[in-house]
Amino acid sequence: MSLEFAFDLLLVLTMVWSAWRSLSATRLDRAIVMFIVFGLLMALAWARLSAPDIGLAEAAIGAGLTGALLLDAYGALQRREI
Amino acid sequence: MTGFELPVALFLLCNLIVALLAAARGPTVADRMLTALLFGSTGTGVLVLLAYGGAGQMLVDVALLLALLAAIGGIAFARRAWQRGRDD
Amino acid sequence: MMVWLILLPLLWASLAFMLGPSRGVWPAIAGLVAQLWLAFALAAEIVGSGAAMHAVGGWGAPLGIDLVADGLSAAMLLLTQCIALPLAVYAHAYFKRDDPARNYFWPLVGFLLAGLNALFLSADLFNIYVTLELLGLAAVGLVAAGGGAQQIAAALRYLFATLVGSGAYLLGVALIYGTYGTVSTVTLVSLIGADAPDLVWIAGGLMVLGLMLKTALFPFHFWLPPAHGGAPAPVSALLSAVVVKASFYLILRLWVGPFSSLTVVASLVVWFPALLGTLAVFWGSYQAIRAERLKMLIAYSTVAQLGYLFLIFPLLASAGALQAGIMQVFAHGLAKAAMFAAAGTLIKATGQEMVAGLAGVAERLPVTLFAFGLAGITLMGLPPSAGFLAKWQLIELALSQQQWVIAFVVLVGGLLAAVYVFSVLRQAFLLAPADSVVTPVSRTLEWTAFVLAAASVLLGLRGVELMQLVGVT
Amino acid sequence: MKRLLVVLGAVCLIVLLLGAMHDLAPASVELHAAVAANLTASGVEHPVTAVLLNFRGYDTLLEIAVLLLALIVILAIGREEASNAEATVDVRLLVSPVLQTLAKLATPLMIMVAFYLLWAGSFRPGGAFQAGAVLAAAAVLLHLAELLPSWQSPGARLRLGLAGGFLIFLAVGAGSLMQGALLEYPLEQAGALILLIESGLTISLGLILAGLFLLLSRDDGETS
Amino acid sequence: MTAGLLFASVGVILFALGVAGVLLLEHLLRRILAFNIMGSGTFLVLVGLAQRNGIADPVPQAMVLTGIVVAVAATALALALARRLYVLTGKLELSQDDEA
Repeated sequence: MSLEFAFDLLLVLTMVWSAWRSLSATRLDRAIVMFIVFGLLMALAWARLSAPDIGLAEAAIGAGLTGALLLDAYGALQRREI
Repeated sequence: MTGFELPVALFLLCNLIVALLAAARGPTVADRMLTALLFGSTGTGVLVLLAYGGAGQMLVDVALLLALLAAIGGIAFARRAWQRGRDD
Repeated sequence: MMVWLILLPLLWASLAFMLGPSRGVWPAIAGLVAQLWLAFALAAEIVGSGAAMHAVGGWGAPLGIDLVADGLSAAMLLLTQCIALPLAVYAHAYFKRDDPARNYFWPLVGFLLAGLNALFLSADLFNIYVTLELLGLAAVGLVAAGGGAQQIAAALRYLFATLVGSGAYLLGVALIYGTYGTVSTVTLVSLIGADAPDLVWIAGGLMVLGLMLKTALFPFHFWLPPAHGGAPAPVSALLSAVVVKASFYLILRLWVGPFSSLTVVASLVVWFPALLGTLAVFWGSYQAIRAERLKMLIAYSTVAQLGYLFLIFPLLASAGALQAGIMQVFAHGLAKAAMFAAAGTLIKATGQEMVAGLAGVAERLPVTLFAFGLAGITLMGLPPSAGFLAKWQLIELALSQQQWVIAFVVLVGGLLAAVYVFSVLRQAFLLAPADSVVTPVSRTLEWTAFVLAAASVLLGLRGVELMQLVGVT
Repeated sequence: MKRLLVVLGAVCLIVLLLGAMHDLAPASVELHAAVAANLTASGVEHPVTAVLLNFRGYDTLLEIAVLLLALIVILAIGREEASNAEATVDVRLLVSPVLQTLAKLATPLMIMVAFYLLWAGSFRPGGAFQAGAVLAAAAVLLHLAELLPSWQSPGARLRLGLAGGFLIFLAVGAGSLMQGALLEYPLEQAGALILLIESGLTISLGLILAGLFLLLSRDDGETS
Repeated sequence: MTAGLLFASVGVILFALGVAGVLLLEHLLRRILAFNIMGSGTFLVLVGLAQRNGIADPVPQAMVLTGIVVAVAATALALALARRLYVLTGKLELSQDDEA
């Protein structure tokens, strides 16, 4: 039960929890924000899996593009309360 | 490589989780977005600690990128998904 | 030589994109003619000197990616190019000048064909995943291009179905790579033995289920009728004739390739696709008979005819099963392309989407209706069409292995096909109501549909070469 | 009923897989050893870039085609009708100067990081895709700060930029096909060729990924 | 229970969560989120299982990079279709009824 394993276990539990919250959130904007949190946690996960390339790609795409795409789509659908 | 990196990284991660739990009850969605931004900055800290904790210098690049791009999520949220004066 | 079959469509697709929104037809048709010639040349070379292999990047499996052209893939390449060229000519004449569906139509078709050709040639499970995505997104784009609400909704339903299918397939590939450390099909054939760990069984199940979803086999067929029924005629022709067959080809490739030692051991497993195929034949035919809209009728006929393909799995032990299956793929591909093309011409001329609205079409558009009839003959499996040859072989095989049920299903399926084909033909031969006006339609539309239908019938007479080609391994 | 079926299926998939994944024998093929052995012949030092551009370069070629195809489909869907909303005054919040100065300061930084990642790709983590993603993030930032308009329909030059990287990759692949196999770089020029492909890809990927965002934000009438 | 195996196990859970989300959720944007979670789960399994003995293997990492690009392309395409459907019909739910 080394420190590394504790870190991984905590990270993993948070990932599953944020993914579950993202799918089951009552309001859509909370779901999107939770998904952005999930993306950032994935970047940490790739760092733990000694895959820095994927960490770079996940951070660049997750934080930089997918989050903005989803929020932009949500803004465009703002007329209807979802 | 002082051996303290991993415990501090673990502490920061617990810090994040507490922030996440607090935000789960947060009144408006803006609080959740603040958590996402916190993940960006604290995440950078965790990555740097992991880098010096043994995973190698390559993670510093990931931390650099995360720090650079974390703000975009917040800006996109403010510009697109947040209507002033709408209380939810 | 085989590599140009992949590079050419990629080239003329990006060229067509750079030329602008509704241009790019001439590079496309020139490219397709060259591809057709290449496909024939490849088939001839394969029959002559056996399967050809091309190690991309010069590394060779398992490190690099291999392209393998054996009989099965050469036959599928031949079918794809034989259908793509006439449909391209048809599409060029079909779309009006300002039709929004013409918007970047040729780049989408180019990438679709590149995905198909790359899929038929690839011998690497992950590379097949990338080609499946290229194919799937291009098909979704063609269904949605310039379309109204129905087409966009159908494209979305199709997109989610194909993404879940690819996701399940990719998880299977991930598990296989985790177990064996390679994704090259050639290497995996020797690695996967009957004593494989049960993780490999789950991976195989996931991959086959994902591909069944992409083939629209019976319980997973919900996305096909709206997508193929709603899309413009040349698009639904291309999708029904070839795109749906690509994932069937992959199931066959996995079944007799890497997972062959598993399917031999578990003899009960072969009855799963056969059962679904039987249900598909009956359910598809029933829905086709009930359909009011002409293109929905043809789309449900695709669901039914796909059922036949899955009937060959219990018979795969004997030699002729693969040939019968590919003959059915060819017959249905050519016939369905002709039928959708003919339907497109009929709808464009009469302006009527409903089967009931086709009254009196016989004497106004004789060539188109003749093409529709010929395609119907192939679907019903009447001699001398290729459909008859395929069904004949299937029944012969089934009887030789005492599989009475399969033989019975094939016969009844042919009768059901007759019902919905004749329901359209009967309607067409009625006297036209006085006020019905038929806008003149360009000759190329009628004759390309006729060429495809004639090919599906004449192939019945020249089936031997195809059988020989498929047999090459 | 369907809900129950799907949930049941998902749970039993998890149980089956977790059970089967644990007592797994080590893999029979060790590709990481093969990559390490052939690394010197690949033209780059970083193994992941070597696999991405050389050993499995064909995957990357098709992957770029998928991305370009996605952009073309987005163009094909959105008809270029005149913006259906009448010329509405942009009632969105006026852009605060703070955001605009941040964008103006951050963008050159991002471009520098992008080219650093491109250059670093050959000997440490990085590469064309990550660099392109950072360029796209810069474009997103500029658009959010109203300094960059959304695209309506790309002109000829922009289309060339979008498909340019892919065409360079195709040309190098076809060129190498003349001597040997597809995408088989001659040994001494392998590094240079990979850098050429990566630079072309960075520009094109940056434009395509930015286009995915800028084309999507053109659709609504911005009347919210 | 090495780190690789732990992440692979979580990948399986995320995949199942994502697939269930795509099949059960009605709202299009939520289904797109579910698809992304499914993709991330598959990638975790691909890298985690391959590195279950702790040795970093560049081949699955390159495959995941390719997979992420394909996932971004599919996500942008799905968003464009969903927004187009909203502009045309004002609806954002795709009825789940599998009309036969």
